[in-house]
Amino acid sequence: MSEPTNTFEPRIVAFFCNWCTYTAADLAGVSRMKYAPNIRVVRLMCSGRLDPQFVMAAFAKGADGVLIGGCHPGDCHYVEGNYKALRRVTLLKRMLADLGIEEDRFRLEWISASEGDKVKHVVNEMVEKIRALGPLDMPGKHTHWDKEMEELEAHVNHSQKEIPAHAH
Amino acid sequence: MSNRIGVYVCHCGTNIASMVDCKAVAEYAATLPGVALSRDYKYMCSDPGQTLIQQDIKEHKLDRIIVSACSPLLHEHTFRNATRQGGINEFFFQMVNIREHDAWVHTDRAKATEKAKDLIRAAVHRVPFHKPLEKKTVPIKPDVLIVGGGIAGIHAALTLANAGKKVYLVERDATIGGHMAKFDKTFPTLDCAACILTPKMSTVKTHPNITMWTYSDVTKVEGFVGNYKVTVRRNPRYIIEELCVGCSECVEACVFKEPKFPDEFNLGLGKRKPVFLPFPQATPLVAVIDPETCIQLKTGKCKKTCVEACGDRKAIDFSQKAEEKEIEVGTIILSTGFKIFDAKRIPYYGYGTYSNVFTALDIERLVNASGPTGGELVLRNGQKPKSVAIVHCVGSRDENTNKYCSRVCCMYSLKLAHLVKERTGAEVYNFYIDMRTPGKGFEEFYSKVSGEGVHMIRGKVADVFLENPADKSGRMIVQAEDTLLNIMRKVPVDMVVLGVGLEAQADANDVRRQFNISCSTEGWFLERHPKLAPVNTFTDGIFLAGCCQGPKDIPDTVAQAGAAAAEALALIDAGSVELEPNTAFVVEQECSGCKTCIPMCPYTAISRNEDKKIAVINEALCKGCGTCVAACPSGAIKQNLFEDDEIFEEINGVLAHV
Amino acid sequence: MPTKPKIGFYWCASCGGCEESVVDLAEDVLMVTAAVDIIFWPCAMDFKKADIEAMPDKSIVATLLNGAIRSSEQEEMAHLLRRKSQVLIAFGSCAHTGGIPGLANQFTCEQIMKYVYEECPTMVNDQKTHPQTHFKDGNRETELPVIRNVVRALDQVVDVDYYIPGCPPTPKLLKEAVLALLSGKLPPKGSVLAPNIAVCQQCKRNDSKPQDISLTEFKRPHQIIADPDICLLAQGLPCLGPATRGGCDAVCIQGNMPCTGCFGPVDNVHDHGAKILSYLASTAAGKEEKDITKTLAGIPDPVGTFYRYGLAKCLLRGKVSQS
Amino acid sequence: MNDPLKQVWNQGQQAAAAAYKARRVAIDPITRLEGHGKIDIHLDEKGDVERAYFQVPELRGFEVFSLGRPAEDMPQITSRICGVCPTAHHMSGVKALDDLYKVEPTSAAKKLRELVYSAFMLEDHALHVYILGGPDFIVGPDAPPELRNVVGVIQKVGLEIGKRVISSRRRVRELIAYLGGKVIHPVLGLPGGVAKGMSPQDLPQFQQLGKDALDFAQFTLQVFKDIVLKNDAYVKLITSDDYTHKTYYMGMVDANNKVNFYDGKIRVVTPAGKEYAKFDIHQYKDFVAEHVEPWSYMKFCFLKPVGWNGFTEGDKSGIYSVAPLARLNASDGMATPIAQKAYEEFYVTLGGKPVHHTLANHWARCIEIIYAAERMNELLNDPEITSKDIRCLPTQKPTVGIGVVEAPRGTLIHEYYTDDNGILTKANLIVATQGNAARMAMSVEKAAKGLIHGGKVDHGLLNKVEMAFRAYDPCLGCATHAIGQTPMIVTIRDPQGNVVQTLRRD
Repeated sequence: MSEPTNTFEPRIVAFFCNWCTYTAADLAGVSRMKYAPNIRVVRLMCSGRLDPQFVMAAFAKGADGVLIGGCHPGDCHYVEGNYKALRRVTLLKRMLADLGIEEDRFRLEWISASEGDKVKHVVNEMVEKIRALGPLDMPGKHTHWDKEMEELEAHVNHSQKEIPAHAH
Repeated sequence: MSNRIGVYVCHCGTNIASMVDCKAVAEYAATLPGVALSRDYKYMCSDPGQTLIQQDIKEHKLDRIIVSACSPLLHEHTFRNATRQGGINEFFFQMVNIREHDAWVHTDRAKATEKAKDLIRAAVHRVPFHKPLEKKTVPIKPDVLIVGGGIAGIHAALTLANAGKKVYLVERDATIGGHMAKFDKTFPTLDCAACILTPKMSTVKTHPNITMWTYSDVTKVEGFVGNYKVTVRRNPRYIIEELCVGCSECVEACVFKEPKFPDEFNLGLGKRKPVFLPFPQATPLVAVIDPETCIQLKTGKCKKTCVEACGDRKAIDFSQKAEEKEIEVGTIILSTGFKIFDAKRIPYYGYGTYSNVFTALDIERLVNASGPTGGELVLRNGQKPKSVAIVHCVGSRDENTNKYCSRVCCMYSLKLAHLVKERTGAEVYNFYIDMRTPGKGFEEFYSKVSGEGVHMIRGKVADVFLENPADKSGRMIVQAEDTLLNIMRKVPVDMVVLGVGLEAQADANDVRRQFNISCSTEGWFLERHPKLAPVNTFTDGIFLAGCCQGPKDIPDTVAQAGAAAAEALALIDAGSVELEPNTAFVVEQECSGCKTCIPMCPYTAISRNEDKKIAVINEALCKGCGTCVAACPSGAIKQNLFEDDEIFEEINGVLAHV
Repeated sequence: MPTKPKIGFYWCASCGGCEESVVDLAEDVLMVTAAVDIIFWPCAMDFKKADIEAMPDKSIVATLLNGAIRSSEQEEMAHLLRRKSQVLIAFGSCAHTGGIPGLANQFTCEQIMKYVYEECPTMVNDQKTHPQTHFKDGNRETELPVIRNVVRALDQVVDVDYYIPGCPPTPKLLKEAVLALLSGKLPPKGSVLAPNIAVCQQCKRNDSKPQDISLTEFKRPHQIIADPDICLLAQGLPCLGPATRGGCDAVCIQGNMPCTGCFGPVDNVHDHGAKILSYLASTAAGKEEKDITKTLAGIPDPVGTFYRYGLAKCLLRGKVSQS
Repeated sequence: MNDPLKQVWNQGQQAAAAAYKARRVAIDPITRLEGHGKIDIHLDEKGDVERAYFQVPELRGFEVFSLGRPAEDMPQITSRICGVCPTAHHMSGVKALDDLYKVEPTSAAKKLRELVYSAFMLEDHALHVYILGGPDFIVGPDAPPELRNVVGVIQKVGLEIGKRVISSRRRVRELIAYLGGKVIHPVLGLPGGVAKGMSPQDLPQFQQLGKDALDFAQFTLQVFKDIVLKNDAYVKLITSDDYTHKTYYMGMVDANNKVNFYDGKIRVVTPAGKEYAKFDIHQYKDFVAEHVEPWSYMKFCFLKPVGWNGFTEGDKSGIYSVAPLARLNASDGMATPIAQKAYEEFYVTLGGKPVHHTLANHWARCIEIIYAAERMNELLNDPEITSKDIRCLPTQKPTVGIGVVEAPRGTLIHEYYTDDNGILTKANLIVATQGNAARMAMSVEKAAKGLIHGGKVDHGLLNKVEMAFRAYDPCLGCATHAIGQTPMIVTIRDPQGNVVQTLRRD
């Protein structure tokens, strides 16, 4: 429907854990590293809080990509939250593939509080890959799908004038 | 009922304003549903900035506050307070990070401005779902745990103990004192390390408020700020500490007539017996028996002459077992120190292959009166060296090993140059990349030493090779390009001293995990903020002192130890600490009792109410990770501050097209 | 005799199990028919459409419509019935969440047509004839309704007042709903007329479930002989009971087979499949990606398993390459 | 509400409700198509019928969206093709799984499956006899439509029957629910057996049910005989040419060529009644093929070796018929004594095999009800029925599996292809009424041509066409008896395609 153009700016929603990846993103800032402006971070306390519903919602509402950031295995501030995230993400990746969402649109990265540069690299790389894929634009697709109903609905609603309840 | 949201866009001087059009953002925010007031302001965190919020809340009847400025990790508390002082619940506040996550990392002003708008829109969607919450306060246990008995741990321990706090000082070696105890003199004042350290060590030993556990490891850390439960394993030294007086008669009496095992304290330069005292001023002054070399402990077949020698004191106990101690403390200071760079990693410097190549620390022991040579600086063959090369930056400022500068090497190399010259009168050549002498009296010390006729050669040593390849203990040629004269220098010397850098402890990573803090890629423990919270960690109640946080010299270490102690004191004297109310709770009537959540919790905060057949969460144990919330198949568990609705709305908001 | 309130039943893309469950009220039908006139829509669409069009708006107290919406014909009836009914109730999984026909949203309409009329093994169709919405046979013309590109739940086509879940809904739920209608004791618009609590609460095997069952392997029903008394999840079967609205009395589990989620999610869940995924993955063990992958291999078809009855209501609504 | 007549009325209402709904939905198993029969009649210049189209206007595409699903889920997924005969799809699917995994169900498992299946055949057939098709005769084809329904039936044979129909049906369905978890979309089937067994303490209640069911079945046949066969007019109607098509017949038979619903070989007889083929289900693709018409979403089955020769009769046309009459024609008898006696009487009365009269399906159905009941009793009294040995775990690598059962409406075939992991890569489904689709279309046209002349049409046309439909039990005619209106719109167009008349009973 909407083919990739070089003016296309991917919208990436990121879910970062408070202790490692969010802090790493802060560090990237403090270190004045420069990376693509396409990412919007939603802060969670732990990647273990990541409910796959959030990912589905993000895609459904118009995200072209979703990035999950958590502490490295073994480093979770809450002991094992990141393993729980890994389990969910592993299955979610498979499900999204079956729903036709390209692999590069959904990514999990372990980024520790000191890896500001990794934030930079991961974001830049992801933006480029998604730019190449083009927009996902689920809201647009849904509107397009439902176009097939408009005509009929209009027809039904104008086909007859109101028949008041006391008619019979 | 629609909200009255106040949005504040901070310029942070030019930090944000230079990359984000704050005015435009504020104007945009004003158009969003529910936004009653929207301003941009130069410094929101300033007093007038905070007062502005408080006044607006009253004048404009605001019931939600959004400040888009720096990272919430920096100023969330500031603005929550302002919100509370304005008269509404502080959790009706939401912070938007447009500095670290936006202005500072982007280069396209238009796009950065767009991003700021998106992020604020997300918050505007989110805040209507915020609920009034109360912070829960927990008492702080007054006792403190200090891990690592070097100068940092010692100083922090004494500071706290003198303030009347009970301190547990845990050291894994047989004695406290750390690296400093190995030094001879300290730069730039050249006062003897032992003279200033050992009194402190013995005070620690005798201080009524300090429990000193040497030869011990921390094995388990549970709990949270104010309420840590720590398990310490006291390893068997096969000597009953309380009974031993350090008379070393057992050492004399040992069946080994001569010391024949490398002596750790002297870095293997000297020898010891299976039973030994680490060094004369060891604290505690208690012997240790090394199970690896003691015949009795290895074979059980020994005359045990040591036991006879000890006699009625009965201080020797071959059956001693490791013993676990559990303690409860409110705060923890980590002062686990550093390890020196392993010079073998740079083979062409010949350490370990040429017998007269030493590390700086070796030399500290050799020139030390209590050292293996009784303070005589000699070559392996016992003769005094006539010429000595001191190589700076070994394992520092080097792409192949460590990029960072270890900060102390230049100064101690100068100190050693002085000592070598003083003790041997030899020609001393210092090979340096840059001479780094930032610090009180440092530069003066440099000119003093160069005034003593020490040769300063500006050049990175490229190679050290034997004059006569057959003779590994013979003279060596030190080759370097003199970048001042632009010539290749080949200096023949009898002794080479390597100015090795500092590295994080080999097990820094395990320790970090045990205490649930972060560390840099080099392995140094990560401070919460390099300037605003240099001794804090991301885990409340755990502080850093000394080289475990990064290379530093003794004055800095002691200063930092004092700071860490002060931070701990501040918490203790406050008596209690407020915790984020981001805990999870179960909505009873929606819980089907499926038990999915129970194993999710790493803190066993969730249990099953067998009467109601539903899950219940113990708020005191819950740390608010939200893992159970994501797992709950019925959405019957909610997390304060991070409820599903709040996050879904944040997602909707950030993506809602303009 | 005094006219009783009119209640209508209508079907769209469904199997008819919903109507069968009405039949299964058996003797209870008396209680219902004593209180209301059940208006049955005859089969002949055109005929009945005219008939309905003639009715005053809102003259039907309630219409229980089952079946997903797949064709223009069904769409049209949905609009008409909405207009004629005071209360429109989505009756059964298909109307509620798209049901099993909704699984078609993982494929395009072209794929379906091509396979059914050209590629299926028993097809003999050299001309590649497909049914035509308008077909001219000499001077004769025939019409067929348009098959839509996507399958829709009822509320994706018209405004729906209430939902009765289940594939099929139990006669019990139907009875309660009708009684609620008559007594006017209806919950807020948009409510699902079934308990807002998951199946486990009604499951006899609940107590047999250990508190921690981190599974290193998910089993498929044909791979084990399930103990009839122990929690099926604890036996490794991905039972969807914990993530599925109750009200069915856990009948499938009484049949010793895992719940497949036909009652849909509870109120707090926005996307049934994603929630099921979250809960099942949380139950899996493993810290290495390869171990986790191995464990989860026991769930070979996430979409078909997690959205068995609800792909149309998945936040993505189906495969993104749709239409 | 104590006026007895009013009670009868309510009973009627309620049974009718049942009738209506059940029949309507049963269209699904015909074609996996949703929607309703539509007849479009086109006249020539003289006002005679040029062409009558019988259309089915919906498609769900189960074969396609089954791809990628785990095979073991198929019996539950495909049962959603039809909520009236989910058990038929479930069984056919489960048998396909046995075949797919090359695993032989334990003997107890087979018996439990067949028990459930017999119970299902009984209750489904009973529904048709009493509420859907039967009333044409019990009340009479010429009776006013508002009486040609169960209300009329009850008035004619008494209130007791109405109650008995409902309670018998409920009790039989309770047996299915006991073993299947749910009666609609049961879950018992797994490759190599069933998920749940019969506990000894529950058996007696079901054994009692078996006895009652058999009484009920015999009573049912008696009612049919008394009312229909004792009435020459009815017998004439049944044997009249309007309802006669000489086609091939298909049905499943056991080793002795006796009718079997659950297992056996597929047997086809020619219009002359000679065995044309008897094949193992694995060869079905050599015999069964599907044909598409651009004016209907329904696919028409025909015999592949004979070929598709349009909507024509005789041994040159591949069109064949399935369901009760076809099953009896394709077999040499019934496997149980009482049913066998009825079988013999059936052919004696109707002049020997094969019987080509569509309306004879009603009688054949009564005979099958007896067989189903007798078989239930055999199984319920089999000591093995309470065995715990109900599953045999699959060990083989899956590739392709085919399953077949005789659904109430005819031969039902499921075929699944999978990868090594048992995930579907291809599926083919031949559902019962597809087998009758072509013959039904012919019945429509025949009735139309027989009755419409000079552009004049009368309501009798609709009756006759309805009866033709209902005999097949294709569920298109159901609503008629519910509120006395024809389910069909008949649109009559002149050669220019303009609608000259739209007929419906109201």
